[in-house]
Amino acid sequence: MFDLEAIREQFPALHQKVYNKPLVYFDNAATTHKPLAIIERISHYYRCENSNIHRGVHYLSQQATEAFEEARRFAASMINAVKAHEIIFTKGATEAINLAAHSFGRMRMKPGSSILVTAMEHHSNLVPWQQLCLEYNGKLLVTPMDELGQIDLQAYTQLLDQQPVIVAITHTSNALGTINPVKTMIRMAHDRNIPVLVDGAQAIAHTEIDVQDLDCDFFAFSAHKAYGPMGAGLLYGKEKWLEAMPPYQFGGEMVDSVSFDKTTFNVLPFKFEAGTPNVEAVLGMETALRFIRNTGYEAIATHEKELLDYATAQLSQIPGIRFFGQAPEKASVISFLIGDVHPFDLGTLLDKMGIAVRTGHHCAQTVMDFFNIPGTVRASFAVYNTTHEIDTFVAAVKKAALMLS
Amino acid sequence: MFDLEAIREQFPALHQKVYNKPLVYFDNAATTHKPLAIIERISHYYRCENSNIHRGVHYLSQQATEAFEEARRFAASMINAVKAHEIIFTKGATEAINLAAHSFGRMRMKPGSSILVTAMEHHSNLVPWQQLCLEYNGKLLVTPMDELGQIDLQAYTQLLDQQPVIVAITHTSNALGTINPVKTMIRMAHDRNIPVLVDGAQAIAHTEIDVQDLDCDFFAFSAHKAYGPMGAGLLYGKEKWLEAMPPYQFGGEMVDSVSFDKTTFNVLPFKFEAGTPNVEAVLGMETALRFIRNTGYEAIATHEKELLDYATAQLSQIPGIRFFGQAPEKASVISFLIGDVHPFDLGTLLDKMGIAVRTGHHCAQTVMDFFNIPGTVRASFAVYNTTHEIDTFVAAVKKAALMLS
Amino acid sequence: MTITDIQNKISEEFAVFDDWIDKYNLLVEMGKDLPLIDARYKTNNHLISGCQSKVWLHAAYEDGKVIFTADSDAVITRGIISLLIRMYSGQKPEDILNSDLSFLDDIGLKDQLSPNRSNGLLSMIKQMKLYAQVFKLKSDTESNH
Amino acid sequence: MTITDIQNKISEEFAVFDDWIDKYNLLVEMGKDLPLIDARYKTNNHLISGCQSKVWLHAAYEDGKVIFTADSDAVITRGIISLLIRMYSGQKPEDILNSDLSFLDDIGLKDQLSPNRSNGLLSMIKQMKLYAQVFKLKSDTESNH
Ligand SMILES: Cc1ncc(COP(=O)(O)O)c(C=O)c1O
Ligand SMILES: Cc1ncc(COP(=O)(O)O)c(C=O)c1O
Repeated sequence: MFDLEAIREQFPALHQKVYNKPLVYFDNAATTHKPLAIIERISHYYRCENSNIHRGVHYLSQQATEAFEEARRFAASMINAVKAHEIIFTKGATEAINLAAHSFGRMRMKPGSSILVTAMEHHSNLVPWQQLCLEYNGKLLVTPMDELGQIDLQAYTQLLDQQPVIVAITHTSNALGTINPVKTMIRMAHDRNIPVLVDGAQAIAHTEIDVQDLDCDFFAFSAHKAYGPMGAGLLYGKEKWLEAMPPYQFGGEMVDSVSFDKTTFNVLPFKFEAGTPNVEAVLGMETALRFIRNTGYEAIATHEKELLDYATAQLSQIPGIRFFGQAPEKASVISFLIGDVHPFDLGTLLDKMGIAVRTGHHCAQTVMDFFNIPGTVRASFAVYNTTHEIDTFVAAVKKAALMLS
Repeated sequence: MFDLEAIREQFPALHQKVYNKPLVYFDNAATTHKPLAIIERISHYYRCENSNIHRGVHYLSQQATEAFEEARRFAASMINAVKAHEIIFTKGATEAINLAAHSFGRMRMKPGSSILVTAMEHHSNLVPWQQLCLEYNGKLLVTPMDELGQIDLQAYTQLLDQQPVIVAITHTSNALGTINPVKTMIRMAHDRNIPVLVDGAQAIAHTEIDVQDLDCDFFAFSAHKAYGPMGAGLLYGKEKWLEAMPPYQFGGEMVDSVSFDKTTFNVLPFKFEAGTPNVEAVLGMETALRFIRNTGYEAIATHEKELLDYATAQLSQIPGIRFFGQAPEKASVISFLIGDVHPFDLGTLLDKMGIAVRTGHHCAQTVMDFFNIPGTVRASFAVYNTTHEIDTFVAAVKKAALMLS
Repeated sequence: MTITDIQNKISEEFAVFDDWIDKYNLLVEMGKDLPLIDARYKTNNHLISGCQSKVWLHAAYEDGKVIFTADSDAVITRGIISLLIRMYSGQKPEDILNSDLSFLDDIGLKDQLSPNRSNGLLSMIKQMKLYAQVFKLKSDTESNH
Repeated sequence: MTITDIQNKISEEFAVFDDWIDKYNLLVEMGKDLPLIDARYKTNNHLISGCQSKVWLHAAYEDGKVIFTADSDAVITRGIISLLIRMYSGQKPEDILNSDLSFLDDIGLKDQLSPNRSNGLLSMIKQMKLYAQVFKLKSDTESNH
């Protein structure tokens, strides 16, 4: 049974006041708050388990290594990876995508190669590919979208015919909320033997991911957007790719043997995990994934859909409101503007009323350019938000709009 | 006043038992334990401050950004950097060195260029440079050391004459404890206009660092080896280099403006900090650096020297013991072997007696090859260790040696 | 009026309001009233990048005084700009350089000037002082001749 | 003796000791007594990488039974190797494949087999089972002819 009050109780950060007003936190697409279990997991780690891992023969190191590798197995099972060593721990989605771009790029790019992205990518899933293209004198292809924020699948097919070396698409757009038909898009790419990386940063907290069912070649996300700590994320990659790809960073556990002339590299997953790993954050991520699994994706999705529908209906009554991102398949993200009001002004006044939203281009400048706007106000909901908070928010938006017009 | 008991009280992890024996933790060069203040700092962050930073206009984001940038200023003051934006936060020393190697390399390497390291580098300050040389068909030059583990400065001078594009040296060797004459070595390199990166991973917890006095061009360390959390570290770089170097990873705050054709990058330090930064760990690192400053480098050094001298004297009485690393300038690290006993065997038995030491090559395989040994047993001391623990340790070594010979 | 006089005047105007909302209402009104920058100066050349709201600033030096005009695409930012222009425009370079802005704390607008408010105001103030510096140098040099 | 018989026997030998130190003494003795692998097999070809201690393993198939010899450069590792050889050498491939090692828990040696003990034992066991698998396939195929 989904018990909203019980869930809220687990999140200490929700119960603060800002400017003497109860915090309404709608900046979840930027980062979510963390349940007590994660805070306590980290504290426990430093009190009782702290150790450098993998090569220590002593007890603490053994225990910490065990826990770390168990977290890897759990993450693998969470997204249904075939093998635990297909999970590469990174500091976040951005690093995961940079790793993939760098290493896969070095393996596959040739002068003039192309890479295919979409018109709604976060900079973290755009700039690494763009820079790779620049490096190889290649071409960045962009799948267009329509005014509702939906991918143009027709155009996608034609772009695939240019045989890009990889397709990089976001599962869910952070700026528009669009949930892309990634499974179909992957199938279409695979029909032409083109591998696909899915940026799952905005997906993992909201929807069940099955990398085998999707059949994606890579999948990336950050823990901190899914109730986990900062500093942890992962890159899932199909074994065949990870085996073939050259390492990304050097030093520490990723090395097998070293002489001054030559270095050989460790097996998967260690080959891609240079330096002392962030054990604390990886254990925190595991706890967060368990929190999600225990809460249940279905319950989460049902609740968030309710929030999305309710908020959309309430906001629609505000004169002059414009929504950006109106795809039928949409996550609990609402990007909007009111008349000519600058998003910065709206955000500033909402803040003063205790409401945390994000304003600006949301690291998706090309999306803003598409709509020819400087940015939007974005409210994004998590499992712990309430319709009551939405009421407060909508009233605040009305008040601010009045002040600003 | 240095109050050892008061210091130990601050470290919960020291007060555990393993196999029902009080833990003696001598694996500090791998990672140190954390004072309560750090555990509480992290907890406080997630309870009251958690937010994504830099681009949020709302209260939590403002506060967290303020705290994060204050941590940068504090880190800068701690190592006496001229400007706060010369501090690039990374996930650790390994990433910091990889960043420097990648970006500086792209700026400076030409086919056939050389890079100069020393014979006692950790893999993290060896393999990135080696691979860079391989990529550019360049040459890795290695400054030799003598049997005591001291750099051969004569040979260093001659190698400098080959005009390497950069010198990368460890401040303190993790495998041997040698403290290198980095200031002299930097001056010698600068006389020939060669910049120098100093790997400070084993220095920051033990000795005051003044990057202006050293005049190093880059300085790298990890927080977790200096009482701080995992997942944070930094690269200090002189402004002139950081300004000139191309970015390393792409996405997030490091971007200034993006279109599909072109991306321009943000100013320092953001240019090098792609993705959501690990705010938690950076604040934890600040707390750790404050712990060190409050304790005082002098007090730390005095205490650790006492531990080193005492342990060395005690261990010397064990028949057949061989020390690796006997430089006069030495950190509180003792690497040793007893007769033909395999370090793994010794480490395993010490572990059973509640003593955590590290065994193996300590990610410095070339050092082991130099001495023609498979590895060593390494005991490394931190500010919270006691001579009583050393007594326990020495007795355990004797007992284990007896069992194994 | 001296800069301090103007600051006191502004403080008084805000002091009548207890509620943040009235203060911001005043700020918005001031923002709406801001005399616009001459259109030909609203170019990238005069743009001060502030990430979220844009700020354009123009400075001229007339009879020993600095004349500032400015604009922003966000009205709250414009409101604060209008305060800054009231304070600094028509003042002597050295007075601008010697001024401080702590009075903004008192009137409850401090966080609009926090380094990460992303509204470009801090960069704008830096730029204003830079102009003052340049004009001062220029006039010092000229009077030396 | 069957593998289970041998496991019971080993358990008994260790059961007489309460203290870990006596168990490890026994292990060390067993390690010292391990009949060495034939020198010509102590090559990189037969090396199982274990990061900290090295393990060499050789397998032959004689009269339907697998004959293992092995060695390590660390004596505690050798001790455990000697247990494994006692159990598996001279056994039929299918018996090896069906065996389990949970008895090592009972005698207090479990953590020597933990995945990160860095002593190569886990890889060695995997390798032993792999040999058993290969020999089984081979004999299955041959008996089909
Ligand atoms: C769709 C998308 N991709 C990637 C990222 C980057 O995630 P991180 O900053 O945690 O690396 C984000 C976060 O804003 C995102 O929303
Ligand atoms: C001398 C030295 N350099 C670099 C490193 C790498 O540090 P990290 O693993 O925290 O990145 C270490 C850690 O073992 C070290 O001792």
